Amino acid sequence: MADITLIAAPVLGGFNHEFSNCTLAERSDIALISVAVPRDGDTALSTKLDTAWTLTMPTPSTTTQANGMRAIPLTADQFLLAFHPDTNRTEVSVQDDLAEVGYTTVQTDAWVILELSGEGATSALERICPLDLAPDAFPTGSAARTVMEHLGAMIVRVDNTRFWLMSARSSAMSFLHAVETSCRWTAS
Amino acid sequence: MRYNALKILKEGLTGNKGWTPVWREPDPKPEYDIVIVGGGGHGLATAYYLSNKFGITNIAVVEKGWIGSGNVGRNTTLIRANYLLEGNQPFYELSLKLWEGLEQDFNYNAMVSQRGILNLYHSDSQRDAFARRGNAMHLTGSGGELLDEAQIREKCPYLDFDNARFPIKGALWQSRGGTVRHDAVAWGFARGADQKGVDILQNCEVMGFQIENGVCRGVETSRGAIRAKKVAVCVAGSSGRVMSLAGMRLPIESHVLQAFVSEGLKPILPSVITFGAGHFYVSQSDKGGLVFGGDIDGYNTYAQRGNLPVVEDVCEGGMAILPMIGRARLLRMWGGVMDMSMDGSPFIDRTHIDGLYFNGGWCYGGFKATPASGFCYAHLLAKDTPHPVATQLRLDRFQRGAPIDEKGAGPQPNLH
Amino acid sequence: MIINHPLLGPRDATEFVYLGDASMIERPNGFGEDVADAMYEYVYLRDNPAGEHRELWYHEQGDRSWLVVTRNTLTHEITEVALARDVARSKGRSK
Amino acid sequence: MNQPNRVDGGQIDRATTLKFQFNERWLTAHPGDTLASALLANGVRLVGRSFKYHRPRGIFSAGSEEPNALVQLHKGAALEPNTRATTVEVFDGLYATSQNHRGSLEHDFLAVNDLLSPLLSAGFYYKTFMWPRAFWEKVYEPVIRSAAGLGRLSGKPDPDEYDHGYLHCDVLIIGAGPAGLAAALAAGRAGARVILADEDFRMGGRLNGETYDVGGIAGADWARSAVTELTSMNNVRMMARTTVYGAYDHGIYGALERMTDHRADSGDKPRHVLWRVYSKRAILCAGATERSMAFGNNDRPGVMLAGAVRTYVNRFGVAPGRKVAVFTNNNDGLRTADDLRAKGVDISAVIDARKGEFVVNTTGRKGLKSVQLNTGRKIETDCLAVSGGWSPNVHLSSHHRGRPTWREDIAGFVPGGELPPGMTVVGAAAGTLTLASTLSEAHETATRIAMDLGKSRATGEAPKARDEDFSTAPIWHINEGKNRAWVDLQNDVTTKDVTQSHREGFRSVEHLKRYTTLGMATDQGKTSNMLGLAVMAEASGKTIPETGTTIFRPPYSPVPIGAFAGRARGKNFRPTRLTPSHAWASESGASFVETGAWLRAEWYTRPGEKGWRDSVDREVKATRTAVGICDVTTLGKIDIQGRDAAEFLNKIYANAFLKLPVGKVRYGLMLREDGTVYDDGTTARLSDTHFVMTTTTANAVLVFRNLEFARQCLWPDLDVHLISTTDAWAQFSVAGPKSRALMQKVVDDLDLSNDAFPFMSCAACTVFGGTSARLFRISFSGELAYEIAVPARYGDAMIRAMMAAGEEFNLTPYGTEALGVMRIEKGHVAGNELNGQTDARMIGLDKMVSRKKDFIGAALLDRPEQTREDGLQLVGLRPVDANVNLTAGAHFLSPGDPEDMAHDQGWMTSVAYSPELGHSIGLGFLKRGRDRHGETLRSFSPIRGQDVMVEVCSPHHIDPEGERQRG
Repeated sequence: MADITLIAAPVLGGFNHEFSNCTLAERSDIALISVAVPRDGDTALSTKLDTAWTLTMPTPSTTTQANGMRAIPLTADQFLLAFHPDTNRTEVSVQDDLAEVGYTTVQTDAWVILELSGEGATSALERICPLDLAPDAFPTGSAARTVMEHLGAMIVRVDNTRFWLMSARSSAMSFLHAVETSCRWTAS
Repeated sequence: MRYNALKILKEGLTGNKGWTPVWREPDPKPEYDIVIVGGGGHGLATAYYLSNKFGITNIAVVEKGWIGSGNVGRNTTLIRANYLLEGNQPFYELSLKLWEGLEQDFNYNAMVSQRGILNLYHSDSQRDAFARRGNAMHLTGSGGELLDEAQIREKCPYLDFDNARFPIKGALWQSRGGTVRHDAVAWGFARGADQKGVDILQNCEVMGFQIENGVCRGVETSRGAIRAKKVAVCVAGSSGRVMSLAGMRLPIESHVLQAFVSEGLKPILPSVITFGAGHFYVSQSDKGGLVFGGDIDGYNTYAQRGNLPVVEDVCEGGMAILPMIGRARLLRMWGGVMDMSMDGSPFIDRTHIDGLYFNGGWCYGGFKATPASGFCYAHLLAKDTPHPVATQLRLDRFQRGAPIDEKGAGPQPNLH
Repeated sequence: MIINHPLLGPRDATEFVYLGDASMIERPNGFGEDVADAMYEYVYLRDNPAGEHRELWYHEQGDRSWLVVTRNTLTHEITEVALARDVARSKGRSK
Repeated sequence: MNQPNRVDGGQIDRATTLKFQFNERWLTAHPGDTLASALLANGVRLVGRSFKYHRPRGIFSAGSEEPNALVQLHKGAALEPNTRATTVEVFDGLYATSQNHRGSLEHDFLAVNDLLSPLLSAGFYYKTFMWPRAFWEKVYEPVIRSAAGLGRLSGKPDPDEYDHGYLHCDVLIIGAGPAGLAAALAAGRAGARVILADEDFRMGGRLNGETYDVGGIAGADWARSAVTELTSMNNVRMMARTTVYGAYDHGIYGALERMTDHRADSGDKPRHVLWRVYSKRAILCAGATERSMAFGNNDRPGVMLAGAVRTYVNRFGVAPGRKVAVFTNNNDGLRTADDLRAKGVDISAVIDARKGEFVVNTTGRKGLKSVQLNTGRKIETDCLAVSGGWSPNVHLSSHHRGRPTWREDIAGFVPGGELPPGMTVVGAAAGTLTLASTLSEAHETATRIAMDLGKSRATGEAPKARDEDFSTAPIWHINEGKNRAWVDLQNDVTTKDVTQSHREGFRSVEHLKRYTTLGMATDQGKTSNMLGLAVMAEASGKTIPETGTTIFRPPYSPVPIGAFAGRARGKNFRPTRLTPSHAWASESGASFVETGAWLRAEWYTRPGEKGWRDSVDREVKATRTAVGICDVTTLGKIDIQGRDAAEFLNKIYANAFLKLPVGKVRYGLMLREDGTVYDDGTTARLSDTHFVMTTTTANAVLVFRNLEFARQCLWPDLDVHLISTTDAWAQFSVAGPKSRALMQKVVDDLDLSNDAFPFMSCAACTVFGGTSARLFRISFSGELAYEIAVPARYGDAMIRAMMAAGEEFNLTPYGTEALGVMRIEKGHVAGNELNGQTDARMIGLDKMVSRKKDFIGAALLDRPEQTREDGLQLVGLRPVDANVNLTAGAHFLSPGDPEDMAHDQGWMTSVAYSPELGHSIGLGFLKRGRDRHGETLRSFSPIRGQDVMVEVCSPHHIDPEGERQRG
């Protein structure tokens, strides 16, 4: 079927909206690969991360970042690698890089990523996120999984007023509704 | 003293000074034929039926606090006989029949109100499961109807039919289900038992069992030792705690179930409604409060209080089907400790210790069972054989591989 | 309630799913003669204490860790939280 | 529209006049007024009716403890019953009505109950209405119900929105009276993260209603300056209109913030936000509530709490009466007369109970006219300010069931027993009833707590004030005269009811409450519990602490159910999961059905189809004769990797998995530890160390949880790792005799011949010229079938491309109904059969269960009741009369047997109409079913009015040998 080529579509159609004190946008330009640490394989994996991207393993609640690669903790022995895919770095190439040292799974399609930014971001999050997001409790680089409006979610503080909010792709519309409602109800 | 309208008139005209205590406050005797441990609904009902139907009157009911202070004093007052399985449904049908004649029987108005109970369903498979259940109800003579959406709309126009996340597709309706004034049940049974000479001993906590050569001969209490030919435990949420005094481990965990009541409102909900796709059930009391509840909190506890997530979950369920109740205010919330069994069904049985009997595992369904539980326990205590409708409510049923698991949730108490 | 996760710090209990008594870790071998009695006790019987209770919670909306939480069933006070995997190993469980 | 009872002063904005309606009458008020203060300003005294006797009721208090002045606000769908006029902020256009009367408020027909009160004493209803039996539901109960209740619900959906939120702090301070403000200043200055919450819209508490000085200035002014300082601190969050309603475990508090109730227009913002507050420490500064004394006819409009009278005159600039009498058992009450005189209000008498002078009766049917003293003196008055002393607001301190303890010197209960961990109580709530002590106690406590938390910046000095003379005598009940004396004003519980309760043996405080309804009204007994207890103590000849105490349950004051629900209502009750082909399906005529959180296409309606059966029959036929496609993304998918993955699966599944070859798929059966089947699905082996498990849609989360349990708790050293990929792959089932031809066209470079890719094969591949995919040859329909998965971002493109590619094969999309029909035709079990009550024997899969290994569920398979010869077994059913449509849920009876439980033979689990067979078919569980094929039974469904004959047959209604799927 050479006449048909499948085109990828962002689950929220590339949603992007500016509220009075924050901005909410879908990020569909991020690839995600989960990496599970083999039993007794921490050293080999961290060595590989270091040589490939000078990246260190994330701690349970803090992401690490180097050379355009971000490691986000998922479980005690598993993390996500997040990156902009391009011709030099693809889902396949990253999986190949790690083939000998970790168990990888493509997770790009499992998640929806919303980027919430601006001065009003934390007050919008106050309505849906049970975590303490005060800068000293959840500094830049922090990541946590939690539950928002009945949905499992991951929150990453990218910088002081910028967050990634991640949830399951199939319920992306409900997740967007939850975050968007918070933005609207806390807007001035 | 018989209660009737004439008596009220006479007392009313003479300053209500002639009323006498509803039950006596005797001191413990050194020995009884039967000591019932637990002055809740089931214990008092057992004493009532033993003394009124089985001719055994040399009985003490020992209660740690005040009678009716357990789950009979803190529940959502529902009665129904809409079970599925052979091990349960005939038992609950007996209970419903006893409720129907109870007030005339014990001369106390417990306000048994057969206003009907509506179990909503939201999917074809729920409908099929309700049909199976409804037919089981018919096979035990309990009756029931399967209503479609149009019939429900007519009965309860205020339900959310048009904007619901889980649309209402129909309901199982049992017109004989309803509500009862829960405290009055305890008081009515207590009064009826007391009048036959049963000693109700409040503030009398059981501290241990007198077990001699594998035979239970009595109890140690905070008011002294009491000997007994038979000791009958029915302490619901305290089952684990009390039976451990006899060295027994049970297929039971204690969990908290929260219940809620709103401020008084003019009548708006004629029947009982349960929401099959959320955790919510509601009725309106004669005083006007919406009495409602949902799921248990889900963790082991003996504290009679719960936590916020379940409060929110229950109210979400309420708003999902009854969006008119948003402006009604929740007035009180409380928690009762439930004896959650491994299959969601109860036990009325002898134990491996001669003379020691156990009644428990009622989960959060004990209130509706009160009369049948009392009756069947009395039967067992009087005749040493289980009542015909309680033959499956045995402690060894898991070893035999015969759980009575209505929900199919398996041996995890917090899922029942 | 708040569970002080050994790796993540205090988290609202709504992120967790409750299973029950931590004795569930100590599963008897299910294969061989006469396993039924041991398995019956394991599956069905509980101490159900009024007081300190070691119990299993799963961080489903979190890092998917199973935890052993020591909590008082009368006061709900939590005195210890450990990773269930560590507890299991300390009980001699392996493969 | 003048306000005849306005006097000078107060914290209201006289420059602005607001208009509001009460019982259709337009009245005026000023910003800063409550509905109660505005009604009093306008001379309105009769506001409502009591619960039982429908006695006239006025305004009794000035706060959330109000038992009497309950009104309804708004009209239409927003109608809001049982609202305390004392807590409602007046805004322009506010509409309020009185409630609980039949006829007008002034002429309430049900006031006849008052005349019958001797017959309606405590518990009267337990003793009658029993005859004849049928009359309870038909006659007595409806009459009682309609007379009871208070306000009304509109019966329409609540038009407002509600939200939730989460806050974190070092110190939560509950109440912003003098104690709360002083504590917040100290903790805030020390650098702690502080939340200061108060139910009132103006912080300051009693300082706003009294004439005390603090720090050399008027108390209300000091409060205002404290609020200003606190507002300027970044580490302090000021939350007025916020009621902390409950203390939960581990420092969590529930708080309700009223966001828009005081505005005419909500601006499309939520009405309330229900906060969950996570605190390290909490300081309860909830103050105290004044109580009345019980004397004859003490319930009339115009009988008010003395502190409330001072609040109205000092804070709101309103005189609640023109000739006010004061009746007190303590010095605090005496201040009332001074404050009123200062505003030019006449004082008709000051009656100090400690001097042996008591009010014994009052007159004035709809409003107080005079009071009668024990000395025989009669005093004309339209307002009696009563003070029976103050009860500390211990409520939140007892939410963990800690029992308050008695303090003789203040004649009140103070927090005792086990307080919620982290809570400290200061000020009046702790029994410190004088101002200077309260301020210094609050300051020192907050400073110490901040230090404990490592915040040690200087906190300054405690605010200075004078300790007023507070002395009280425990006088509760004026036991003179024959008139009824009220204890609980709302529920109409009198001292006679309490003594009768004692007489009848209801002596425990809990029995008293339950028997008389004392303290069960909307105010939860804030003003009545102490009086009831005192009267009970008197009746039983015991002291108050011997008699008992009652503890309080959440909420502190009632909270709307809508607020607890938050946003979770209507379509947003729970999240919705959509399949990757959802948009395409919507465009293609799909009807959707809720499957757990998912919406799935149920069937696709084509033009001309009259009902769902037409569509489903067509879809089934097209699939069985050509090829159909169905989105099966909802099935759970779990990536399982690791050196020990195969061994792990072998412990999880009841059948063998150790030797599954790479490139193959196997059906797997999962049991609970009790031997019951709880899930099934297929698992594919992609490499030595990599499996993909599928689960049922319903159990995806549960299976994952159980796998994690097995991995972490049971076999912690296995090298095995799990991650869900359910959402990552858009997966489609392509089924039917032409599916191979279609897939061969779609898949790049993979030989799909039966030899190269037989039944139960799997492979990674690409589709449509390069999109990565996974192909599985598995079948639920029983046809030659494949499942093809592509990354979910390509799902929408994939279904459209498949439909285009399949046009030449008449590719037909099918929904869950057709899926169901085909699996019933095949005799495959699904949720209706695997309902948690089913073991492998029942569904004929016991031979598949391994007897050579340990796995979850291995040990409890052979208990006596499970191996009974007359056990239930899966069978097929077909109607004897082919025109009959079978119904699920029917029970099976042998012909001639009685219709009872003892003769129940089993039941019908699933039914469908088989287009291929041309009649209805069913699956069911039947005792000894496998031996009874060919037998005729009654399929008995009285609940659906059906009683038909069915023939027992094999559950495999079509293609019993499974040739099609292997072809």
